[in-house]
Amino acid sequence: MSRDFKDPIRSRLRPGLLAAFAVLVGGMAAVAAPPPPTDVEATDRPWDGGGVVEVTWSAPDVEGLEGFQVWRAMTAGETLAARSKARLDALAELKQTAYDNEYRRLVDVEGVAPEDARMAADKVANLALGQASLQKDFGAPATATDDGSSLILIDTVGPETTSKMVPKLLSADKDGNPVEYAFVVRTIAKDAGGDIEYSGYSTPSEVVVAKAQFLNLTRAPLLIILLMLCGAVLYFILKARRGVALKIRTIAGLAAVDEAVGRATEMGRPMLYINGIQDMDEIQTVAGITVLGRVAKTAAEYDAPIEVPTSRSLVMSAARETVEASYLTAGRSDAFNPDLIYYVTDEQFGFTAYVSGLIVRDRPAACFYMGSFFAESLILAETGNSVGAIQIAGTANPSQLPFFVAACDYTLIGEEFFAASAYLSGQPEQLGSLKGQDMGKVLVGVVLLVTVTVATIGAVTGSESLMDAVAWFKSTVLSG
Amino acid sequence: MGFFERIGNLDRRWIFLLMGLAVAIPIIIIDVTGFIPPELPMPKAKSTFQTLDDLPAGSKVLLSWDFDPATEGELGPMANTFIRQCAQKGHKMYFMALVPVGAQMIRSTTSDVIGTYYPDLVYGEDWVDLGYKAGNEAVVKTLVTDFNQMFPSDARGEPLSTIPMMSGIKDLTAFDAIVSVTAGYPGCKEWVLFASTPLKIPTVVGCTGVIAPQMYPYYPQQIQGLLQAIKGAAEYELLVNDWVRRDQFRNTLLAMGVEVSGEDSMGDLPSTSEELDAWAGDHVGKGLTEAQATEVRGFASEKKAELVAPVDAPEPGLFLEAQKRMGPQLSAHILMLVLIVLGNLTYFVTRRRGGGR
Amino acid sequence: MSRQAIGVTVVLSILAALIVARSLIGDGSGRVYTRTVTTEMVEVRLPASDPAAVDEEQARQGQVVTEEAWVPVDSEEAKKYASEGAATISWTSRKNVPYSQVRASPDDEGISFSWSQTLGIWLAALLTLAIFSFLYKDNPIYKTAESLVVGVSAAYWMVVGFWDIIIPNLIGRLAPAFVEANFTPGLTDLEPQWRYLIPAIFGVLLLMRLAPKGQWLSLWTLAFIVGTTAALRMVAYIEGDFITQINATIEPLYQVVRNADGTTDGYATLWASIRQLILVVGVLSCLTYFFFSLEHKGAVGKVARVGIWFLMITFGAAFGMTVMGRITLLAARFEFLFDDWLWIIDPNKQREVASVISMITG
Amino acid sequence: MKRTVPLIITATVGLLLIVANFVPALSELSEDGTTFFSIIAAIAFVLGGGSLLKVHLKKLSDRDRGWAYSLIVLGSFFVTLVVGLFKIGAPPNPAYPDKPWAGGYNEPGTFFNWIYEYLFYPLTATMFAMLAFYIASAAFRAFRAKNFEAILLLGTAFIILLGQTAAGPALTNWIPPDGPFAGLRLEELSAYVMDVFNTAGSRAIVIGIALGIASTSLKILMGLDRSYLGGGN
Repeated sequence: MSRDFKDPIRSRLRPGLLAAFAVLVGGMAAVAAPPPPTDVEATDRPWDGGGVVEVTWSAPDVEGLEGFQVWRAMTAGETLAARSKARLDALAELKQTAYDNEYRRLVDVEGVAPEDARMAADKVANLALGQASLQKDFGAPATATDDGSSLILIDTVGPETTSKMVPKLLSADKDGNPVEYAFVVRTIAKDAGGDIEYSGYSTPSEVVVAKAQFLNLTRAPLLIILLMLCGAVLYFILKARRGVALKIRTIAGLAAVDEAVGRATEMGRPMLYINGIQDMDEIQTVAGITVLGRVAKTAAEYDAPIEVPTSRSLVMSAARETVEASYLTAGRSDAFNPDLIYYVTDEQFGFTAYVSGLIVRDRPAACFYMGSFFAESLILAETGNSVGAIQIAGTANPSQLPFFVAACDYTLIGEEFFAASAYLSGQPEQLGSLKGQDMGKVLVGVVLLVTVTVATIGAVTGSESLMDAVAWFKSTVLSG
Repeated sequence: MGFFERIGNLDRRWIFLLMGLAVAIPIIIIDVTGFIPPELPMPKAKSTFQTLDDLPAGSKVLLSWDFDPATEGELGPMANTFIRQCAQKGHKMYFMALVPVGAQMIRSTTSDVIGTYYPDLVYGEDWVDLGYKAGNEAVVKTLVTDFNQMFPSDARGEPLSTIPMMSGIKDLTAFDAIVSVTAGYPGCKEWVLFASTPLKIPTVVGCTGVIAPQMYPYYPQQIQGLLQAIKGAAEYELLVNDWVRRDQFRNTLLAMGVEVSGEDSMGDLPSTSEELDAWAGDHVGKGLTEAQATEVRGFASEKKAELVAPVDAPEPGLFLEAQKRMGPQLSAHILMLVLIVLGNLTYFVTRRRGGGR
Repeated sequence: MSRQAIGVTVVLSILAALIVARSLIGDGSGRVYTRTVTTEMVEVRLPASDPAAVDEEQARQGQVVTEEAWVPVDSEEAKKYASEGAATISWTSRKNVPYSQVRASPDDEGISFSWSQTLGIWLAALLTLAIFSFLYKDNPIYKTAESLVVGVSAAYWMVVGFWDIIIPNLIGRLAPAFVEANFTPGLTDLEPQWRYLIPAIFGVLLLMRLAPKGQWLSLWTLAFIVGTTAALRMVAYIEGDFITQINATIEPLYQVVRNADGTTDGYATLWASIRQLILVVGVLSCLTYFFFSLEHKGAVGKVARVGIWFLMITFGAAFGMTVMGRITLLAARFEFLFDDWLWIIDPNKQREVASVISMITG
Repeated sequence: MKRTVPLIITATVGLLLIVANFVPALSELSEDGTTFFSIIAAIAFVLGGGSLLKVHLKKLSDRDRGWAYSLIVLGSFFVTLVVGLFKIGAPPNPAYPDKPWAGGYNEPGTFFNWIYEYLFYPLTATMFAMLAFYIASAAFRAFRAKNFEAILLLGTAFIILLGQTAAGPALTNWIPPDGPFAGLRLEELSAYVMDVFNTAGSRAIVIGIALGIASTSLKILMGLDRSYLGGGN
């Protein structure tokens, strides 16, 4: 609270704010309406990212209760903004009036030419503005009225509720000072005639700051889900490291990789590897690089040239590292030619034009499309098909999958593409990660089966508690 | 070699040629003959039209152009028609965009439609361009509670406080309808989830074919109209063009002192001054009184020509774009269907002859 | 010359002859006219736009706080505030004029034939044809177009990267005063933000690749980038896709649809419930298909097969939905050729009499 | 040293960014991460440009087959780069006409804009439009009813394609729109396929992809997958 006295505007506004409430509360007595709620309290929600306050109140004993309206008072900052806007508006209006009066006087009365009158009138108007602007407090603040203009309606809730989570509040203003909020609640009830009546405003709550804590525990469900998924993957990786054999089913597209490389060697023609058209900030590109490492290793062993045009400079850098290492592993570092991995252009269709031409001219024996693709997918795959190349594609862009499925020999669909790197590496721990992913799917299946069953039973029997349970699960655990 | 073997080994360049012709020929034919492929307005297009038509003149409509030049071919025509309906109806239009190039789209569509066909609309009183706002769904969320925070000034840099039609607009609740023309994210989905659903503002959406399926679940509860790609645009265009003709005809009648009631009575409009008399006779009791019909019949021939003019005038090319584009669309789709059937026939015949490889 | 080559040459010659003939008939084709517009700005001292900025002391002396600004010479502000001998700057630009206006006022001095834009239209049209020629086969014309698009687009994105990222986001953050003075006047936040040294340093490390020594330092940059990507994407996909998609699937299988009067609509309820059932079955069976640790045999195999069916329907539907947009794109290219270049069609009624067809029909 | 430091960098940066999701004080880090990436990617253009120059200069000096095309690439590259970087022909910024560098580099009237309008845009848009041709040939060649799965694929595509022309709805227009069989009207049917089957399939694909990405990211952060550093195995 000591801060308030250092800040002149704040300390001046504070009494104003309370005065506004006093007016509101005072005005209430005159209304013959249902009584307002009592014990209105506002508390900061603990362990969150800030910006949320819980308001609670005690319902009054009244006939025909319909619900409550939760309002909050304008903060000091908002009041200040409203007042300064009002002041600016008033100043602008004052200036305009002064200008108009002087201009009319000059032109109509003194017969000055309009051009000169404009200049002269403007000087007068600016003088008036300057003098008026000395008056810092421009009239009474527009907020100290009982018409509710200093209050902001947050929500209307039903009669059985006596609390409300108020979101989207500020934790701190631009200068980092905490923002204080106060709340009032009104009762809504039906009178004997069946008309809706509103009570006056309740006594305002104590001011509260919607603080952000060190940890945001409202995101705990996300953390738990992340830990569960990562934990499953880690568990099976460690298990595989201890030497437990893990069985993974065959993926048709991957078995074909070696075949494609072999065929290219037989035919004495090059291979083409396209790592998608996105940059390294896309996981698919990184996964594509991993697959490239494996393909390049096989290529080095067979001594088949592999060409990698890239659409991004960073991808070129990473691809060179990978391929160089693959040649090294295969013991063929002398055969590594960095010039076969080169940058073309960032432009999607410029790249497509280049690669289409390349495919037709070099007639590669095998084409790999591994990464994030968009509309160019079909152009590339159809061109590759026309030169009789064996084509293997992998992408996680669902909208492009149909085109690859239609035009390529093998397509790694979505998750299969990510599995490819693990699968191709042949390392037991990498296979473990696949098993971990499967546990994630089991989790999804179980959650879906249980919740859908519960929801269905709830819908058929009309059980409110079951429906509430599902709703709670969706809104809290799976809040996204 | 039999027919099917030949087809089976068909050089794909013939298919390319067919595709090229299927798109090019309709474009030329349509332009030369003025023939417009027939469209049958579907319920989603009808309700789109109806939603904006049901609002009284002078309603405030927020139009969010969330698309870019790449999708202008699909979405530009519907954007133009949205403006046309609002302008003709007399709604107040507030343009904004959630994607950066949407600002350009606003400039081009407003200059095409308002600048050319509704030049008497006053900027700042009948329409305003608020421009692009960065922040994706956060923009929508903020507008729900506070309009001024997001838009201190319009796209031309004028403070909103000086723009007459902005007075009284504090937040989104001030609007009577929202129109979103969307090519992707951010766009209609954000408008539906964060604005129209919580605030219950009537919302109509126009979007590309790829996005439309994601919007189906929201129709008709959360969105009242949905135009799907160029087909939806063509259906909507047809509805609006038809209505504009009737509205113009009615306005001309009104200007000549014939008070008409009921818009339905405007159906089957006369297109020549000769047909006018018959039309007036047909509509006695259906919008026209006996006296009015007699009055219409009694007009001098210039006056009759003047009356029929708005109906008889050719539709501006701008408002036929979508319907025209349905021409190549239709022929290309039919070609695709024929190709699929032909490909499969070939496959079955050659497989049988080849011993079921 | 092979028979094929002769055929192609003949076709190309006929096309070229037709285009030349088209240019000579009637009003010709593919021309652009522009009107020269002069913009003249004058420097003025405007009263401060924000009354709150008025200094008390100056105001008391009747002084007006002003700020420098450039306004159009013919604007109200210029008439009000421009002083004698104020600095002016003027330049010309050109605005396109529709051909209908050119025809309507052939003597208008302000309208002139634009060589650069006419050349542009012809170039664009020929390049469009050059790209299409690839459909027939790879050829020197396509190779020329391909080389052009590679060279132009590579440079294009580099220029965009420089002016839209390096200048505002890197230099503008590290040396805002410099950027404000030279490139983006009006920048308000002039405090350097030193944390933007991080990308600068990593950027320099990346360029070590070009240096004779220390090339391995560029790996640090890759490590930084991949670490950032992995962390951001992991959370984003789990939160944005994984959780929301599961959330959306959790709905009761029994979906009651009510009529306006509150009674249950039998058919609609049945359809909605079936819809929900198919949805859940579809999601579960497709997930089974993606199972890696179980062979697709027995019961698992059967469920996975159902999953494949769902995937195939998904792909078929996505294919059909995508076609529509693609054909519109092709139509737009043809419209460009026929309208802007050849002036065969005239959807916007700019040329009325100029159109070939109306010329033939009289 | 060559491999360890990068692995430490990856792990540290990654961990920090994941933790930032749960610690409000660090919440701005993820935005920074994205901006930092775009800056580094822009700096990397130097490498890309270098690679482009090297490839084509080599072709030129070797007089390789088609060296003249390399000349076109280099020529168009340099012209575009120079007119763009030096804002050649840029009109002054009307608000600050006295500052020569304040104009927009791609304003109408600049040479860069001319290149965009008459070279860049038509070339790339035409390349995009080529897709229509390839879609036709793929439909003819690949949509064969080889087995039940293929029948589903082409059948669905058929229904959707038909439903998007005026012909489709006209075929089923005789089914009353309010009756129990309204769902069989073509427009309803294609909506149903998109709404139910397509949603189900896409959802499963998306869930799978999210799992794949989480697992791949985890392996990268733990240093198990380090192929991008040249440490394939």
